[in-house]
Amino acid sequence: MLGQGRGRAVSAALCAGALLLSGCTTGGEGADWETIRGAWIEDPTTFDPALTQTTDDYRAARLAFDTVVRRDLDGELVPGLAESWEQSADRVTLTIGAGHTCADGTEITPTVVAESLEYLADPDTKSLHTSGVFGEGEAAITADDDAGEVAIELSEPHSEVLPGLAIPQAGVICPAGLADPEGLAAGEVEGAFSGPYVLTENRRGVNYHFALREDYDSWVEYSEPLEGTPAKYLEFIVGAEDAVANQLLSGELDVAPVEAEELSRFADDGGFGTTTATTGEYYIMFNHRESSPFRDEGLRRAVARLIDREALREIVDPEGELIATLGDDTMQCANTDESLLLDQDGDAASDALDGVPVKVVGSDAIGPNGSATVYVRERLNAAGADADLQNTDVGSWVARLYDEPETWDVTVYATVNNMGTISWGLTTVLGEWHEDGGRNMTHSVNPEAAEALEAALSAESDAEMCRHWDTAQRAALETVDFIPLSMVTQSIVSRDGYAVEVPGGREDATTLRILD
Amino acid sequence: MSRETADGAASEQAVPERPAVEVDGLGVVLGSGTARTEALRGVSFTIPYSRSVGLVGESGSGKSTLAKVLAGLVPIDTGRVVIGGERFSAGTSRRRRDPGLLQLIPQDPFSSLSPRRTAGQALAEAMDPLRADARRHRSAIEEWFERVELPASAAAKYPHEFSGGQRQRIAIARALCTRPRIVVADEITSALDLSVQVEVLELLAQLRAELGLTMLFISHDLAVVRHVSDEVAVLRSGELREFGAVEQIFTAPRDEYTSRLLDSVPGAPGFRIRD
Amino acid sequence: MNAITTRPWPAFLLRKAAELLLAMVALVVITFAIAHLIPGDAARVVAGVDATAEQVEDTRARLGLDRPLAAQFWDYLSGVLTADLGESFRTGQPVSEVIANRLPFTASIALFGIALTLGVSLALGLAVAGLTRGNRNPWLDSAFGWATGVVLALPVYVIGAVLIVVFAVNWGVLPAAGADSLYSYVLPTIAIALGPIASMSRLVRREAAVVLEQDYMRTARGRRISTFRQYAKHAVPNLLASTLTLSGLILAGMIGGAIIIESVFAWPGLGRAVVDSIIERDYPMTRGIILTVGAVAVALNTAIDIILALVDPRTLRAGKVLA
Amino acid sequence: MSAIPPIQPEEVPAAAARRSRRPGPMLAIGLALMGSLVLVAVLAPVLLDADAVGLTDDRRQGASGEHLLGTDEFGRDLFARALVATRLTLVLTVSATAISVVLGVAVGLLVWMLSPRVRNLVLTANAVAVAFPALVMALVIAAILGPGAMSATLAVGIAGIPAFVRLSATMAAPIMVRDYVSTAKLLNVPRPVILVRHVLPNLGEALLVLSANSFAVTLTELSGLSFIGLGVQNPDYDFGRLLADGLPNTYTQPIQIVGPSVMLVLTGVAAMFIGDGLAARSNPRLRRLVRGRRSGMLHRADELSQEMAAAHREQGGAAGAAALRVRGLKVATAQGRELVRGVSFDVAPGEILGLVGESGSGKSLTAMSAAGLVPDGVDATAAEVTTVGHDLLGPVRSGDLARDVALIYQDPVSTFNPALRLENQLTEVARVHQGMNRRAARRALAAEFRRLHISEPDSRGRQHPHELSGGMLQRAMIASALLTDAKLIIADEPTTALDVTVQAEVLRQFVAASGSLGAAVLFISHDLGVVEALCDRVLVMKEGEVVEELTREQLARGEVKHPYTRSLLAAAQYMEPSAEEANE
Repeated sequence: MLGQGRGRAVSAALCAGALLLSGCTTGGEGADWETIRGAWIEDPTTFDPALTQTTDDYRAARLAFDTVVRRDLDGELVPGLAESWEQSADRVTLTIGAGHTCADGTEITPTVVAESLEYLADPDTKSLHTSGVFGEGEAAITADDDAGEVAIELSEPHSEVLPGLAIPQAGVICPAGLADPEGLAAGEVEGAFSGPYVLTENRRGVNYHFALREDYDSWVEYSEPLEGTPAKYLEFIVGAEDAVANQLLSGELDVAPVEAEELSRFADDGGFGTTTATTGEYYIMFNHRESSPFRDEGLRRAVARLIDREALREIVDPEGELIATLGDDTMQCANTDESLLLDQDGDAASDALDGVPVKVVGSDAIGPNGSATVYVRERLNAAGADADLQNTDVGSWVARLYDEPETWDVTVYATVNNMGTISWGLTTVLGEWHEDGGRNMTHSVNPEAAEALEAALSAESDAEMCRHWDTAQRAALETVDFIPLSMVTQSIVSRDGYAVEVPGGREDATTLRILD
Repeated sequence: MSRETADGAASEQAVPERPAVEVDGLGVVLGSGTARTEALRGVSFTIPYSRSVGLVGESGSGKSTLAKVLAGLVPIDTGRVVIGGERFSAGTSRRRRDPGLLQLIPQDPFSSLSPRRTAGQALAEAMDPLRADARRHRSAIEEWFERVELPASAAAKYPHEFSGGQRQRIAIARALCTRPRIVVADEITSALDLSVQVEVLELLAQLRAELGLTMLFISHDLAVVRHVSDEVAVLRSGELREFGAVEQIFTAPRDEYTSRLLDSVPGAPGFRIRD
Repeated sequence: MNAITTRPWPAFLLRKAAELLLAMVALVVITFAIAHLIPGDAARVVAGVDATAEQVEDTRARLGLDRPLAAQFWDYLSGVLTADLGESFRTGQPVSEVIANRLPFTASIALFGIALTLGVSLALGLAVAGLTRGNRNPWLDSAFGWATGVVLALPVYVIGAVLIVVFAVNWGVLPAAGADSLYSYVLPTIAIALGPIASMSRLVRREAAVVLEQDYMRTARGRRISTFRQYAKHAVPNLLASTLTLSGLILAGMIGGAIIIESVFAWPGLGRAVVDSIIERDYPMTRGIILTVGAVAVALNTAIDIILALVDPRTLRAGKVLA
Repeated sequence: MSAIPPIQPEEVPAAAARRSRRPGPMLAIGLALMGSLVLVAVLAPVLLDADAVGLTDDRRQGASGEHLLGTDEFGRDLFARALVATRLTLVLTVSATAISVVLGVAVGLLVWMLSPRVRNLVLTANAVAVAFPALVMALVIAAILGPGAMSATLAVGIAGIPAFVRLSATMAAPIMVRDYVSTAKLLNVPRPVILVRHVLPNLGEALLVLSANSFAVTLTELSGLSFIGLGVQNPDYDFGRLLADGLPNTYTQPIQIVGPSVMLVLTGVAAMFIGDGLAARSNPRLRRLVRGRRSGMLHRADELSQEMAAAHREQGGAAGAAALRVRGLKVATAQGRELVRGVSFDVAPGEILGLVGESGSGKSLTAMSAAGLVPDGVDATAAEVTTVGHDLLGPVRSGDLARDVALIYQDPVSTFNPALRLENQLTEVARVHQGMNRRAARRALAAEFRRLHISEPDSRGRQHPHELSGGMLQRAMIASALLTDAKLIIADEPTTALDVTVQAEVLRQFVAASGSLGAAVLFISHDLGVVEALCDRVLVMKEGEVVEELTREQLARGEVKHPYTRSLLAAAQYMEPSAEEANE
């Protein structure tokens, strides 16, 4: 008996060894055609849409919370919870559609929407997105359940309320969530969710599981209907940034964001498709202060003549399109006139830049390993300038840009443009200075552009807004206040049989589909 | 306890008033707490100038501790030691001692010389501790090498180029060249082959006669001390068992332990291992 | 003078406890200091790159970074004493909870790694030492030198990448990343252990060469027991002291390796978290993790000292054997 | 320590000493590699800078004739970059290693100027720092100093200090108690001078070895920091930076990491080989005493010596009953130096044969070869070695041989395995070869202990060797011989390391034990006094040959012929404490 038992144990051990060596397949367990396995970079910091800060916060918020308006695939605004809307300079009226419900069954009435928007507008909420959505003034939000309307009154005109309401950060939080802000932030209040998915499992640092609400029927009607069916379950692993490509290839993931450098691994493999989302804009930012040589327009022009934007795009993000302002052609009022940008002229640039000491600073996050500023520095030096480059991590770099303005002259910057409007990037280089409460980090002095920007943000109509934006962009590009480069992209690779869309160029996990 | 005996065995040479070494009621405790051991207990004896005392004891007898006390490497707990007129006792601060007072010839021929320094440099260090420049003292060094029967060329050689016996000669020269008032030789022959031991002992006996050395010669082997000692002290478990003139110890030991030691030496008349 | 002391253990343990306490106090002070020494404005980083000055100040107040340093230190100290390491600046999650979630992942690959290292290097080092005794098999000597040299010189992330390409991507026999099943542990463990195996087997081989020359090994040979028994029963116990001592250092090195390997394998451990927290200026997280890593290192060190004393009672008083 | 020194240290001729100074193969490869790398570091930046730094339009190309390792996203030649990076890599690694070594050693030595209490405190604090993961420490320091080449170097350098403090302090410890240091102290040489003059030079080679190893570790740590993003930052580049830059492309353009990986490996291997080579050269235990393969085997002698042995055999007469019979035993080193030159002898059952000679006479080698235990590095040949009926030149039933032959060695402390309990060692033959179970063996051992009047016989076996005195250990060895009913006891200077009074006691028990077993004894000694009192017959050995054979009576009466024996006898008499010689 003893011998027999031992024999069995031995053969079991041998089997385990054989399994290790030969054939335990690893990808099989999850591919059940009900689940889509995806990846996030890191843990979401919060599940409260108003308090979101990071890309993964936004990804989570988009899944679990619906917004009143949405972006169509081409970027146009389309109905979300609101079936229609009206807009003037200081007032937006939303007509909330019927039949939308929260995850706990509560009906999403105008009151529910208004309370959620009030929470976002409330300065005490300390949301980073309040001013982006409602502008600098105060917003008074009222609901009329009988009329099915929510009215937003702005004390200061702001033309970007509707684009703002389309971002996941403006997701409608159901009453149960507003009643328990801590639980909301932790993702523990299921009744708070207004979106198609509810968070079912939350293993910090490991993965997040979502389940499709059975009663959900508020899908966006895109101009072109999406193929396939939504997954019953979504599983996102976190912290796999460097590993997702491997995991896609080894069958451990279905749909995941992949670094641009690794895309070619999927090009050879017929079994994958790639979708490209945009997340912001790359541009060269000059320091316009006394301490910097780029206070001088001539030198800024010289840099513009020196930089090969196409080459830089290729280095920094080959998937991104070249842009002529801080936004691409899907964005409202974006300039697409390349002629406003200076042509390359190396000789002229060299004449101006010869011997000029330049402090280039950069972050290793802008371009692979900080290659963007490496390129700028090499070009400057090739033109005879005396360029010194300090590449650091994001934290040190940002601190330097804001708090030690005398230590830098030029950098390559990238916005995280959630709003999908050109104002998000342009206000960092035009208009009110950061010190004075604005967003302009460069200390640029361009009264014409600044006034036009102001006017655009308080415009009554789209046409008026675009007219002002046109003026602002022309004025700024005229004096080379900044040099637009290209879009910041995020490529999403999906295994055959799965699909994802990028409405308005933005990532949106509610468009994940399993193809039949 | 045997000071009278020691003083009584006077030599022909002129003896200064006080003896070179006086050990009086010496007690030493090593370690602390559970590891505490009494290494020496009430040990007293004297060494007059130009006389040599052989100190015999087996392992654990405290003989090495006694050497270290004399050299100032181990603090005194009770009693006192007077070396060349300088008093050392429990309270004595651990100030530096005059190297002219006492020199130690260590036991292990492999550890007594730094492998990275030439024999000449080793002697130079003794002559001039700060600079240790062998060239400055070349003639003195050669003179000492001659005295210990080593060729002058030895000065430039490194320790690994010498045999064990030769190394001990260098160590002897190094200790003697400072002309200390007393020399302590700690088991200097125990690591050597018998015939080499004999050579070293003969050399030492010869130097003793030549230079009128005052010496404490420590050994675990009673037989070894005979040719280089005037008096013999027998130590056991930290206590002095017997102190007497060398002939008396070897011919008429008073202490039972001394007799046992004598009888245990192979070849001695009392040595029996077969019944 | 081989006085056998009667009760060395209590004194030994007392000394170890005192050392442990001292080390912890030092760790607390140092971890507080380093977070504040890292340049860059935490409030700015947390508030976001594009945040306005007002938003940054709000964030600063929210995080308590506007309070005097002394008060912040007091908060930290009293927090540590109650096992409350504060909340992450980034996620607002209690740091102790994050650590509790992540530590097991790092600890498990480190422990698997050290077990693998000890087993493989003892066998390998002894075998090589035995086979190259007296200048036998000189080819093995150089093969061993090259193999361990190459493995040691390769950064752990290159080893990890190569393992992934071969086993996960090309052969598909093991997962490329994540920590889902037991199979997930295989590649990270191997990746993290290869370097230590190389250095430890070099040590074992070096020590074994000395041990095999010892008189007691000749004594064992004189008993004409099998070579295996000679090595396993007589040589191995004498190698334990030095291998254990080194394994303390190797464990420390593995935690260092974990920082790197965890991002290669998307491993949800502390290593990734500490790098992220430094880059994100998440002070409580940085502090908490470094405090934890330090405490674990110190505790392991103490544990190894105690094991050493059990294995080789001579070290009770003599202190540690040289690595 | 070893009782069988194949070559006495003092016998190493000057030429051999010089030869061992020549670099071994490892060291030669390491130095050659490192030399080439230094050359590359000097030349590459001068010759290849344009290719390495200049931006071109040939972006992200694969390997080609023009670009051996392809190009990066800037169109820079990666082969050129890998070579140019050598300079920065070597500079940074050397600097970081230097920081660790210089500061670490300085502190490690200076602690020896502190009082023991303070020193322990410092070293304990340091032990904590050592236990802390160096990479985490480097990470924190690099983050504090801000990423960059300089701060990475400082970070890795500083993080490496504690290890060197510990190593140098620990290595200095045995030197601090060396006699030449205490002598220097007695000479009033100031402490700092002692540290510089005596301690540091004697650590020199060991520190070089460690520095070379530390160089290799530093190399990977620096590249680790680059990987994390806190190391060398663009536009500067070292191997680690290149590797980290290329790593995201590992899967698409693996050629990108080939250059820096290969360079990193070559640099690391060069450093390690230099370290290994230096270690092999400086560590006498590792230094090959003998070149060539001599495996410590006992072989049958060739035809000629067999004939000679046959002659011997006739001379020796019928000796079938001999407990030990050795004919024509020769032991030689690989270089052909004969350490034992044809020794033949018999030991009859119950007889005690003494083997006398000074160190280097070959007596221990002879005895060990007779037991079939030829040390490494030498080879033994013989026409016949028959030990208790076992022909050692043929296949041997090792269990029976182990039972029949008991060995007692010179140094009781080193012949016992310090890590094992006494009983595990002493009963091993009985348990392994005679199938005795553990408990029975333990009881039998206790019985033998009791027979030898060893105190506390029942608990002795559970003690570790360090808990017993040398005399006690040798008695335990004798007990082990009793346990297996040995027929032949080979004792190699078993009492040399003991005090005289203990020696007499142990010898008495030894004789009683061998007598009760009726065993033959081969007793090796340098002490004529012991041999005379103990042995029936004595062989005197000199330089590998038996120069004289004496009976006990002849020895006692001083009837010796050979001059060597006579000189031995004279030396022994010089030492004899007998009355008539006392007033010489």
